[in-house]
Amino acid sequence: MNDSFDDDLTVAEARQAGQLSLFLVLDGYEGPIDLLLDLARDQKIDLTQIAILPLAEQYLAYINNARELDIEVAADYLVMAAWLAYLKSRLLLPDPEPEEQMETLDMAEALRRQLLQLEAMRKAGKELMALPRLGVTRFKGAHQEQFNPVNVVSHTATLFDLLQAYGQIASREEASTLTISASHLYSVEEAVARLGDLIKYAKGWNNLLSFLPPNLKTELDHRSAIASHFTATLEMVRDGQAQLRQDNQFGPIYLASTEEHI
Amino acid sequence: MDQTNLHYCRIIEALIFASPDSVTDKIIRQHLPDDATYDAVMEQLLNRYSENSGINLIKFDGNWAMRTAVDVAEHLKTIRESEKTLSRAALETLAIIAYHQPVTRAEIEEIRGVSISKGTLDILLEMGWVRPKGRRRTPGRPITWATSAGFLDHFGLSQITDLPGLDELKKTGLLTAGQTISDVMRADDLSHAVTDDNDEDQLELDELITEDDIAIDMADEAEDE
Amino acid sequence: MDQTNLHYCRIIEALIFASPDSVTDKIIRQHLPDDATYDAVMEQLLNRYSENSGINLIKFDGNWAMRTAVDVAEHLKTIRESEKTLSRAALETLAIIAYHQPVTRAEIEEIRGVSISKGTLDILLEMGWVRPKGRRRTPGRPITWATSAGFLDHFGLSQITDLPGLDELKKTGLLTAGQTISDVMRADDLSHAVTDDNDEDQLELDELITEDDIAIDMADEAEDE
Repeated sequence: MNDSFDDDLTVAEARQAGQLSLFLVLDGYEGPIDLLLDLARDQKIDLTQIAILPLAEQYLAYINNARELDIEVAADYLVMAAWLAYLKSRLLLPDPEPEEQMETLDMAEALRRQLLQLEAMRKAGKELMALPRLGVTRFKGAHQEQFNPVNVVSHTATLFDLLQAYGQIASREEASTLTISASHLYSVEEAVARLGDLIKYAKGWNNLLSFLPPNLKTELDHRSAIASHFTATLEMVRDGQAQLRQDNQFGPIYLASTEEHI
Repeated sequence: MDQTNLHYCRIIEALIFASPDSVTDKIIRQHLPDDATYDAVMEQLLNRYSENSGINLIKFDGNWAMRTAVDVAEHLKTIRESEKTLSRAALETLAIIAYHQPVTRAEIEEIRGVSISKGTLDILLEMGWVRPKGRRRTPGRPITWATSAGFLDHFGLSQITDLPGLDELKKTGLLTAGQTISDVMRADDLSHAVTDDNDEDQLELDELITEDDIAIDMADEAEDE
Repeated sequence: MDQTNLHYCRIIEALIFASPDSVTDKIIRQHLPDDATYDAVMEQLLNRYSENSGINLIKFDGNWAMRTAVDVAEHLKTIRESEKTLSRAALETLAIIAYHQPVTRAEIEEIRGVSISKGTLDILLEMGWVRPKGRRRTPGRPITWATSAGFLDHFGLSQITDLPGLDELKKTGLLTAGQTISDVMRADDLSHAVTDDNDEDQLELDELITEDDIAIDMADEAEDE
């Protein structure tokens, strides 16, 4: 490769000759196939007879140029570049195995087909827009009769309205699930009610922990249950329903009913 | 009528037909070569849209317009329904019924976050888009609602599963909020709800829901107001 | 034409005239006593609004509407609505849906070689030109898309087989599914080349573009001219 000045000159010349559109911005293209189609058009021949090898080379040149100019090249352009580089190497292979030759033909054919298909749809789109369109070359009657209002009201909605409505509901719901995320904690009221029931059936002193409800799934649930049950016992002691005992610091807390039940 | 006049007749006919307001004499003359053609064309058109037509060509204050013949309009007004776009509330209710069916009124309200105003289900029932579908086997045995054949017909669906799922709505841009794991979970719920022939917990409709029950379900709405 | 049929003709004429948005066959039949009358009336009206009129009665997909004749369009320029231009992506997507229908989103993306950006289908849906049409019976049960009656009305087609160049395209086989680049890319050895040896390929890319390459390009170009 020569120095960059010469390189630029060559590119500039090519560009002037209108033969290489190397400086087109990738943003203008709707994906790699679109770029390929544009390059293929430069060959100025029937797409069915497109020469795949020079097309692949032009594409690779284009992408490479974009990369040299520090233009960010989207991944799908690079995947296509890798694929075309592979295809090119296959096309240039001097004596491929028959099987590999078939595969190369398949690849070239798929590429040709893809280009033809997109070209056909692009042409179809143009033809569609050239049809006698409503509001452009054909017109509706503008007069809508004002009949006397009748009690029979028919409601209408399009599928679009319906889908949009549901989309909004679903969006809204998502928003609310994100904000209202409070977890359920064991409240003191619940604990008072629970202990009030349980303590009647407990004989003597029992470890407070033995009164905790089952099914405490998380550590947070467990700790919140201990806290609320302990607070509940304090309320019950104040109300004279229960007595508390702790034998040593950080030791287990024991709870007993003030009334003896049979 | 000769070919030239026919040509001008067609132009003026289309012009009056498609113009949002009545068309002035002046504008009509601009499309015609001379007064003689004007006279011939307007006579021809007046003749065409006369008592033999359901549409009349009328002239007032030098303006021309096409209007439905009065006697026909009389006839049409009895059958013509005035169309109204479905209210936001009705649309949402319908959408929820469509996606979550069978669904109770309470569930709809829970999803919408507001109570259903009076007449919303009424309108949907009247349109023939929803129908009561058995009762939920939960306390109170509430009536559940589902979409009807008329719904599929109106919205051009061959079956209820033709409705796009949440993922698909998202791709069309109709669902805009952030995408979280909860979407995925709800999308699962949805496909479950729609595909399951959820008749297990539904008892037979005919024996269970009477007109009175529906009236009661509707009456509940009234109380909500 | 006898008096009874004239009476019905006038009603249907007025009905279609007063409803700019097209009237379904179903509604028209509701205004007529029997099928024989329907046949007679519609034939009579089609005859009345034919090439002798500046207004045409057209039928598309079970809908009837009056639309101005195409050849008088230049005289109606003042009525022309400001046109919404469709983006290239939206137009291509519309064409693919029209010519390949029913077609899935993935198939549209395959043909265009690029994913459909959010909102493209949304726009087409909002224009009332496309609609979801059932699900493909393939894994994932993707929704398929098709054109709607509004599409036919807008583009002046009476049925989808009237699409320009459709027969020709069918003959070329471009409308049927065939091997695409991504199919070939999915082939085992190739995907290996693309994904695993990615770095090498990038290197290769850098090396690939030489003056020689450009020279070859130019030579080819020259030959083509």
